Formats: sequence, structure tokens, C-alpha cells
Amino acid sequence: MAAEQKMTYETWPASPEKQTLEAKNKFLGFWFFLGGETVLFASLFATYLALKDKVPSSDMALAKDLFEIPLAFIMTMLLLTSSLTSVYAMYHMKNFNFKKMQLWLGITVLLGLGFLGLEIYEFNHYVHEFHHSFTSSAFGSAFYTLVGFHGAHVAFGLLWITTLMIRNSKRGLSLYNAPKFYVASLYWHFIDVVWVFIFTVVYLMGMVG
Amino acid sequence: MATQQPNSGNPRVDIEYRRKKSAEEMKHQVITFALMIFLTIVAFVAAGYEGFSGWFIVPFILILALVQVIFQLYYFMHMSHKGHEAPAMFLYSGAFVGFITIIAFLTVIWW
Amino acid sequence: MKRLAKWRLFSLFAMMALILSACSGKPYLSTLKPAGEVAQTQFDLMVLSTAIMVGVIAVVTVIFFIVVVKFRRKDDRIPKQVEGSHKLEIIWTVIPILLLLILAVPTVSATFKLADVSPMEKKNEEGKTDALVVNVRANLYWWEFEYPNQEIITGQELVVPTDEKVYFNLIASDVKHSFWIPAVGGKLDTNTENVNKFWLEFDGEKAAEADNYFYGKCAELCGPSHALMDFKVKAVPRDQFDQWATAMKDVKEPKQAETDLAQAGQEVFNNSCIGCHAVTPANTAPEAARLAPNLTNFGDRDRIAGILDHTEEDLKDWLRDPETYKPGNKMTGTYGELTEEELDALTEYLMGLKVMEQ
Amino acid sequence: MSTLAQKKGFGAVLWDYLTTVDHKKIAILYLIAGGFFFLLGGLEAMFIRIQLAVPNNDFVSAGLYNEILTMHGTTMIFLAAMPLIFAFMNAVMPLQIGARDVAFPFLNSLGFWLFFFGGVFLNLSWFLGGAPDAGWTSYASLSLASEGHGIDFYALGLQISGAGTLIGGINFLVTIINMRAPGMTYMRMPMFTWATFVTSALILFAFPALTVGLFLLVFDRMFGSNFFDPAMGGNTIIWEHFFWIFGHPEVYILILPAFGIFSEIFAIFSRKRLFGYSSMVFATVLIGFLGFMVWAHHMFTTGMGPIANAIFAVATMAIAVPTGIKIFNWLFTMWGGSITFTTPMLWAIAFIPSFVAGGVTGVMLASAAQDYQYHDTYFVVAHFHYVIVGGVVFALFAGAHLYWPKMFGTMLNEFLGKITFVLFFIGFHLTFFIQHFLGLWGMPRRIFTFLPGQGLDTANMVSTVGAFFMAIAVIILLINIVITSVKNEKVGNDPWGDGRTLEWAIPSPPPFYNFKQLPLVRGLDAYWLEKMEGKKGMSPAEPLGDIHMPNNSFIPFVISLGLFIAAFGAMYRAEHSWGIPVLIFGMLITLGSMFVRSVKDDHGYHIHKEDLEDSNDKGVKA
Repeated sequence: MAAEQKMTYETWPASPEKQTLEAKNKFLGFWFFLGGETVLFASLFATYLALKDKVPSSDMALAKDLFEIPLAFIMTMLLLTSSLTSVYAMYHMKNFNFKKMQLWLGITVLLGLGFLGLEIYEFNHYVHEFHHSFTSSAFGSAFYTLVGFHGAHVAFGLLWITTLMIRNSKRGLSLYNAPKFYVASLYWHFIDVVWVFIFTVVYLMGMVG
Repeated sequence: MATQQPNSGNPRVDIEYRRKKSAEEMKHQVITFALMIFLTIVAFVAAGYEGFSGWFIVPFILILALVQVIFQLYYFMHMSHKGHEAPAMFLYSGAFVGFITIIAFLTVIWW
Repeated sequence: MKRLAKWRLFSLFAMMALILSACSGKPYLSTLKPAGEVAQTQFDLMVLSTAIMVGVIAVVTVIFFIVVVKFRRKDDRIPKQVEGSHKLEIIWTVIPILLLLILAVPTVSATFKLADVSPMEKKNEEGKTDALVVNVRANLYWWEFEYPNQEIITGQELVVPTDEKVYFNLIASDVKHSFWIPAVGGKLDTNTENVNKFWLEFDGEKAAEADNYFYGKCAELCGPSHALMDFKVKAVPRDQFDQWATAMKDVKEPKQAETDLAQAGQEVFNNSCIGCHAVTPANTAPEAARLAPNLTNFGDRDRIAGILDHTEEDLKDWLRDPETYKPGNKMTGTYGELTEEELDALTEYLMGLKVMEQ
Repeated sequence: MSTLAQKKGFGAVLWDYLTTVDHKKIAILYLIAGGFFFLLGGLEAMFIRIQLAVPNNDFVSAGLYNEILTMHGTTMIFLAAMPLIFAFMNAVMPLQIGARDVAFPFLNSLGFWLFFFGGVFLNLSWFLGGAPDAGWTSYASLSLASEGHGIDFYALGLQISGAGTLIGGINFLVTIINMRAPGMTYMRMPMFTWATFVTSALILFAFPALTVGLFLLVFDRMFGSNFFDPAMGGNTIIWEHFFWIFGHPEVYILILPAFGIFSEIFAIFSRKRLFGYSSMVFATVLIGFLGFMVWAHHMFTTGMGPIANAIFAVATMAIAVPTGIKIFNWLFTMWGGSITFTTPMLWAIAFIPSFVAGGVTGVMLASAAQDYQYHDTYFVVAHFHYVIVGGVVFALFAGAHLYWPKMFGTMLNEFLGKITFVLFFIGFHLTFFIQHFLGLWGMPRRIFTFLPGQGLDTANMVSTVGAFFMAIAVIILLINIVITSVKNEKVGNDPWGDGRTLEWAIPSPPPFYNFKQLPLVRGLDAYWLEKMEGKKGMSPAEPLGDIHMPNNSFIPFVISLGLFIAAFGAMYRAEHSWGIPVLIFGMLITLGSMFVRSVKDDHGYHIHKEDLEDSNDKGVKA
């Protein structure tokens, strides 16, 4: 099936993301990339756990002093919800409903932006209230590297999805761009997976002590 | 093509069937989402509640996280669908390598 | 043919004997001349594993030669396409597993034995240990040895009693180094963030064979002069060690120079050197203030800067331009240019810093 | 397609290679770049051996020596061995599985250019204030203390080329899973393809650890973080762990493809199928799996304590079992065969004793308690040169001779090839065998000189003499390459006469679309099976049709160039005002070209059926 072909509601297949060989390759290759990302984030988690609360002097803030439940909870809710909205987007993609897909992707991007904004506020808060910065201690370096890497992934994901939405806004769905949307949504879910561990290991376990 | 659904010969019927299926799946995903939210709230409450000891809370919230991630992978990322054998294998291999790294960092190699 | 085989066998044995005698290295340096329990344990493991490995190599070699000689291409026939053989495959899976088990058991037990430092944790009423403990601090190209029980410090030359276990606390003050006395036992790294502990034992007889001096080395790349970060180990019987420790401890004040020349040297020393080099062995100064090797017993030592011969000429060369002998060392450029007179005086003074009666 | 057969000017050829996405051309790029870095690393090795020929030598200074030893190790592992392996993987693997290209031709090109620019960046350090000098392991306390920009070149250069390698790994994995010809089941894949598969998986899971480690190092050196600063709560041992979590699989990344090449050679030149194919596959996978659980055996003397040391010691020993299986399977592949001693086969035969010697010392090193003596001595130097030279480099030489006709359409001279082999083989054992003893006699590794009177003089001289043998051997190989390229005598599909796998069923070099019709694979050693039935080639699995091909692209080059520029900006950020603008400029180039790539549709083009029929008679030149 040629990728460029104009599709209709009737000819749109059940798995539009895997119709061409290129699409299948992209699908598989991206999953493998996520396998590698798993190791990358695991390494960052290991670093964080090894350096957690390692500060040069006893009057510096530790994990239990820093983290607060409400902020972490709101961030988590934003990101979890954005995961659901991107599922909705893929649902509409499979139903060949381009407008609704774009709408849900748009909501996803907004939620992601909200998350990112809160994260920036949070980092700013720690630096100014607790003097907990990237350079203040090994704990600080490890914390900002782990959470910041995740934040950078969120930012890149937002850029990616936005680019896809704009690029394809006039063209509608085709077998050429369906795998692109699908892969971007996989990436977005993966970001959420990482966040689940971050809020558990960094924030909740940090508060427990 | 291998990934295509069984064909009844009538495209209209096929599409209706598929729509119904994917609507059903969407329903499952909304339920999954609700469960995930619920688990998250439980985890936050457990961590915020003063009455439990860390020895209980830490493993508890880790298990909750694990369940959530499995929901994500299998429902949101469709790992339960056909054609995900290789992705699953490689994701688990990555998780395994990462797990060994973390376990080693937390146990035997430190002084 | 038979005579040829005999001749081969004979020459093989002759070669072996030659190799074995030539191949064990110097008694003060070689791991193949173990001088103590740790090195001996490790040597025994080497012998065991070598024996196993030679067995494996022999099997491979035999098959290898048969194959290469017998199955050369002689004609254009197509050989039978064999898929494999379960029986053979099981054999060469199971036998190596058994061989490895034979090696694994003593390996694990030796690993635990060599890591057993419990006697250094047991403190008596005075807060000291009954066992001899040495705190080793590795620095860019020099070693400090502190004896916490005896409350003395020395540098570059480790003095230890023979035939008893000596326990070590190891740390580095700048970058990572590794503490290694090849003839006496395997190495352990001196990390920057934690104290590593292990023990060694110095065999009296073997020490005598090595003229009581073993060579110690840094085994972890640490900068330009990594190759020159040597130290010496003077292994002496317990009573001599005690004499030495007492003599060291008796130096409460810097030893006063006796000759005029040496006094002039002491003046130079007090102006230029004492900021980094102490000449009293007390361990009261904090580690951060001990910037260079302690020189209390410099005159007794076997080497200058761990590498040069212990002669006045070499000492002057070293003082004139340490950079030539140890590139990247921390002494270069800290004390300005010395005149020849100052050098003579300083040398006289330093060579007179002795604690042991000659 | 007559346009394709036209003679091109130099500029056109250069442009073609800069923009190519053809796996065979990328293979040639990898071969040239990897070969160049191999010569560079070899030159550094010669400097090392000359310096150590006599005690107290001053051929190079202490600081320069440390730079040379660091660059020798780093260059040989990252910029020579891996790219050369990638060259053969690219050249051969897609042909072996009957594919027209790799899964992601664009990414294939990107992977190469990232590696290339990373390598160039690293080596520019020689001219810009000094190369890295903390060893290829670059342990954190020393690498943080190291002055100048050497270590920054190391960290950024490896980061860039590492990204290229990771992309390459994913690409090969997807290629093998998705692009096999009809009938090519997993258990019919040639051993080299299997090795590529497992190696790629190792790359996928090992390189992220290095990426993280390098990030931490870059952050600490350039951005003020404190991961490795004990005074601020940091811990240098974290670096050691990440380095070896990556570093140990890395040695299997190098050796498994070598095993793959030798497996092909033993089968071809014994005219026998590989003995115990399925156990070979199993052993390869098992080695890859165990490779992730043994890293800490590089750190036995770090002070992890007896429990960790014992666990990692036993786990390490376990790897000897699958490796032993392989050795015996190779021996029994030759058993009962009809062996011909071509140059590739000579390398393969010499590999067995050489590698076994390296393997048994590996087991000795695995035994933690005795490793305290071996660690960081010339014993270790001897060990890893026995496995990496005796295994990997032998395989690269063997592979070069074996696949030269497939890559370039002409055979390397067999006589010169054998001279190369003899000289190198002698030189190799002369150089490294004695080093076992140097280590046991108390010579630490990475020392720029040694003092007389420690019994180390003669052996070091012997070792240096051996190194010259190897150098001469490499020079003869270069002469061989020049001579055969000038003569350029064309060969047919199966120049060795005993080819077994698919790559020998198509012309040498293959047309740019590889297979006019995808072949039908009916078993292991697909081409051999057809030959034995008296057929000339493979039977096609599809009718002749249009072939879809990817377009060439200059974007991979530009993306890599952008990162290269950005790396300079990041490095000089602190001391030059132009640092930040250059960093941003470089990143804009990279992100901009990625953006262009993602918004500009590239559907490739089709070769039409008629043109393929046409080319039947003339023969297409790629």
C-alpha cells in the first residue's frame, strides 16, 4: 500500500500506523529506542539513589525538607491526564477523524505545557527558598539531572507533537503520517511511565525519608 | 497484510465492527485511567499519612507504581496487542538491565 | 623418529627449567616469589588456575593439530554436512562447568579470607588495637604512613614487622591511587571518598632474601609521574620494629644539626621546606596540613623521592630540579632557586636526619 | 539505467559519498574512516612501545605519554574496532538476510557521520591544547583533576560518536527483525547476522550507561555539578560503575561480531556447515546476556567488599562456558572438513590458540583473590590484547580479506596477505606473550617509564621488537590494498568458490538495489543448498517488479556537523565570549536540519521494472 495515497473513511485500515514497511520499521525501531531509554533513566535513578541526601553540610535541605505533596500531586495529575488525552487522539486517528485527533493532541500539549510550567516554578522555588541548586551539593546535581532529563523529554515531546500538528494541519491523515502520530504518542506515554517512577521514588520516597 | 482484521467482504460492515471494537477498547482505557488515578491517590495518601512506617510505605508505593506502569504499557501503549513480541522483549531486557544496575547500586557494591 | 621425539622431550624439559628459573622475577618485586601469606594464597590460586587452564589448552591443542593436519583439502569432494552432536556438546558444556567449580570454591574462600580485617576493629581500653595498624594516605607521587597506635608518621618508606599480620587503612588525598607491594600481596585502591581496609603479612625468611626491602608501587594511573610513585617497604623482625618505633617516638622536637654545615642546612630548611615537610613524627597535625612526606628519619631511608639512590649527589640533583625526576610533582617551584652552597648545607642536614643508631 | 553507469568526476563521487544512504557505500565509509583511525591508534601504540623499549627512556615526556596511552585505547576501541565491525555489518548483513537495504537508510548515514565527527572532534584535541590523559577509562578523580580541555574532548567526542553507534545498533536490530527475505527464519540466519543482532542489542542497552556517565562527567567539569566531588557529597565510584556497566558489554560488542566472521570463515573454507549451529546461537545470546552481570570484575580492587567480589567473580567465570562451547564447535566444524588455507582461513585458524590463551587468562582474572595481583598490571594488558587483537583484530583482517571482493569487486593478493599474516602473527605473540610475565614480575600498567634493576629490561625490549613486526605487517597490507586497487581485476559472484550464504549469490560488488528479485530461502546456508542441487543462483521469491529506493540526503552530515560545532561552543563557553553563541549556533544547525527532515516529505523513488530488465544484459555498476 503506497504511503502517499489519499485515504477515505472506507479505505482507512484498522492499524494505520503499521501499513507500510517503513511504518513497521519505525514502529519497531522506536520501541527499541524506548528500551534503551529505559536503561538511560534507570542509570539516572541509580545515580539519584546513590547520591540522595548527600550534602556537604548538615544545615542544607534534604529530600524530606524539600518536597511537598500538593505540587507533586498536581503535576502527576496533569501528566497522567495528558496520557489519556493522547490515547483519545489515537482513538480518533484510528477512526479517521483528523479534526478530533488534532483537538485531543492540542489538549495533550496544553497539559504538557502546564506540567512544564509547574516544574519550572518548582525548581525556582527550591533554588530560592532552600538554596538547593544544581551546584550546591551532589544531591542537588543528581536531583536536577534526573528530573531535568525528564523535563527535557517533556519539552522535546511538546515540540515534536506541535510540529506534527502544524505540518499536517492542511493535509489530513494518510498512511504516511499516521505512524508519525502514533510514535509520538508512544513517546508521550513513555514520558508518563518515567514520571510514575519519579513521583514514587523521588517525591513520595523522599517525603517518607 | 498480516495486521489487517478479518475481512467480511463488505467494507461498511467491517468498519462498523471495527468502530465498535475500538470504542469498546476506548472504554477500557478510560477505566484504566480511572484506576491509575486511584492508585496515584492511594500512593500519595500513603506517603502523606504519618501512621505508617517507611518499611511499609516504600515497598507499597513501589508496587503501586509498578502496577500503574503495567497499565500504561499494556493499555495505553497497546503492548497487549498482537505484533508486540519484539517490543516487549526489548523493553523488558532494558528494564532488566536497569533493574540490575539499580539493585547493585543499592546493595552489594557500596561500603 | 623415536630419537627425534626423545630429543624434543629433553629439550622441552630443559627449556621449562630455564623458563621457570628465569621467569619468576626479582625477590623484592615479583608476585611469583611470594613473601607472605597473602601473596602465597594468591600464588597458590595462580598455580591451581594455571594447571586447570593448561589442561584445557592441551585438549584444544590436540584437537587443533589433528584437524589442521588431517583434514587439509586433498581433492574436490564435498564433505558430509554434519549438523552437530548432542553428546559432544553436552561434554564440552559440563566439563568446563566442573572445572570452573573447582576454581570457584577456593576463589570465594580466599576472597573472604583476604578481606577479613576484624582484628583491626577490636579496640582495647586505650582505644587502640592489639594488631598493628598502618594508615596509608596516597598523594600525588608520595606516600604517607601513619601508625595510629604508635602515634608516629613517616613517609615513602613503610617499616613493618615480619611474620605477623599488618592491617592497613587506605585513602587518597587528591586523586585515586592504588597500594601494591607485589611480592607481599595483591593491591587495593586508595579511593578519595572512603577508607579501604585490608591486611598483609611479611614473611621473615623471604624478607631476608630480599635484603629486607620490598618494592611498593602505585597501580592506578594518577598523572604524569604515576610510573614513579614508588615506595619501599622495610620488613624487619618485631624487636627491630619496636626499636625503630621507640626511636621515632623519641623525636619530640626537630633534631638539632651538629656540624656547622648542617646547621646552615637546617636554616635553609626552616626557611624553605618546613612549611610542607615535617621533621617530627607526631601525628597531631591535620591531614590537610601534611603537604609533603615526613622527613623525620630521612637519613635512614633507602631511596630519595621513592626512586633515586640514597646518595648526596642524587639528593642534590633532586633538590635542584625535582621536575626532571618526577614530572608534575607538587614540590617544583615552591622554594625558589637554591645556590650550590645552600644545596650542600641542606644535603648535609637532611642526610643527618636519622633515628636509628648506625 | 545508463545514467547510473556513467563515469563520474571526483566532485560528484565525493558528493555521492557525503549524501549516500546505501548501506554498501556507508560500509566503505566506515572502512575508510575506521581504517584511518586504526592506523592512528597503531602509531600511538608504536610510540608507547618505543618509549618502553629501554628503562628511563625519554622518547616522549611523562604527560605526553599519558595522552598517547589514553588516545591509543580510546581510538582503538571506539574509533577503529567498532567502526570496522560496523563496516562489515553494513556491507554484509543486509545481503546475508536477503534485504535490499537496512531498515533506516537515512539513520544509517546519520550514524556514520555522528561517529565520524565525534572521532574527528576527539582527535582535534592533539592540536588544541592537548589530548585527554586519564586513560580510556577516565576514572573520575583523575579526569576531574586533569587540566586543559583534554577530558572535555574525550567526553564530548565520545558522546557524539556514541549517539551514532546507538542509532546504528537500533537500525541493525530492526533490519534483522523486519527485512529478512521470504523463508529466512531466525534459525536460518547466518552466524554473522546472529552476531550482529546480539551485538546490536548489547549496544542498545550498554551505551545509555556510557551516555549517562559522560553527561555526569561533562556536567562536573563544565557546569559545576558535584557528582564526583567527595567534598560536596559526590562519589567517584559511580563513574567507575557506569563506565564498566557500559565497558564490559562493550568488549562483547567487539568480540561477538568477530566470532560471527570466524564462524563464516570456518564453514566456507572447510566446506562444511557450522557444527552445532543452534548451540552457537544459544552461546552467542548467553554471552550477551551474561555480559551485563559481570561489570564489577573490572573493579575487584576498588574495595567493594568480599560479597560483591565473590558474586561478580563467579558470574564472570560462567562466561567461560558458552565461549568454550564456541571454540569446540569451530574445531569440530573443521573436523571432517576439507580445509583450504586461504588468507582469511589462516587468520581464523591462528585465532583459536590466540583467543584460547586470552580466554584462560580471563578466567584467571575472574578469580577475584588472584586478580588483586593481576589488576592494573601488564598481565591485564597482555590479557586484553590477546582477546582484542587475537580475537577482534584477527577477525578484522580476516574479514577484510574475505569480504574485500564483495565490497570492491576485486580480490586482495593472497601472497601478500599471507605475508601480512605471518609477520603479524609472530609480532603479536612476541609483543604480548611476554607481557603476562612483566605483569607478574611487578610492572604496573600505564607507566611512562620503568627503572633499571627491576628485572624488566629484556622483556620490554622483546615486546617492542614484536610491535615492529606488527607495524610492518600492516604496511604490507596497505601495499596490498594499493596494488590490488590499481590492478582492479574483477571477480564474479562467489570468488572463493565455496560461498554458502546469500551474499555470494549476487554480483561483486552487488548492484545498488542488491537483489533484483528477493531470493527464496530454503534452509541454513541458502546459497550452498542451491549450489548443491546444481543451480546457479537463488530462485526468486517474487516476480520482477518496481523497486522502491530511498533518496540520498545531505542532512545527516549537517546534523552531525551542527553537534560538532556545538561541542566546541560548550567546551570554550567558560573562557571565550564566543562560546555560548557557537553552542547555540551549532544546536540550531542540528535542530534546524532535523526540523527540515521532519517537515519535508521524502518518499524515495522507484526503479522501474523495465530498467531492471534492461540492466540484465549490461550489468549495473553501483
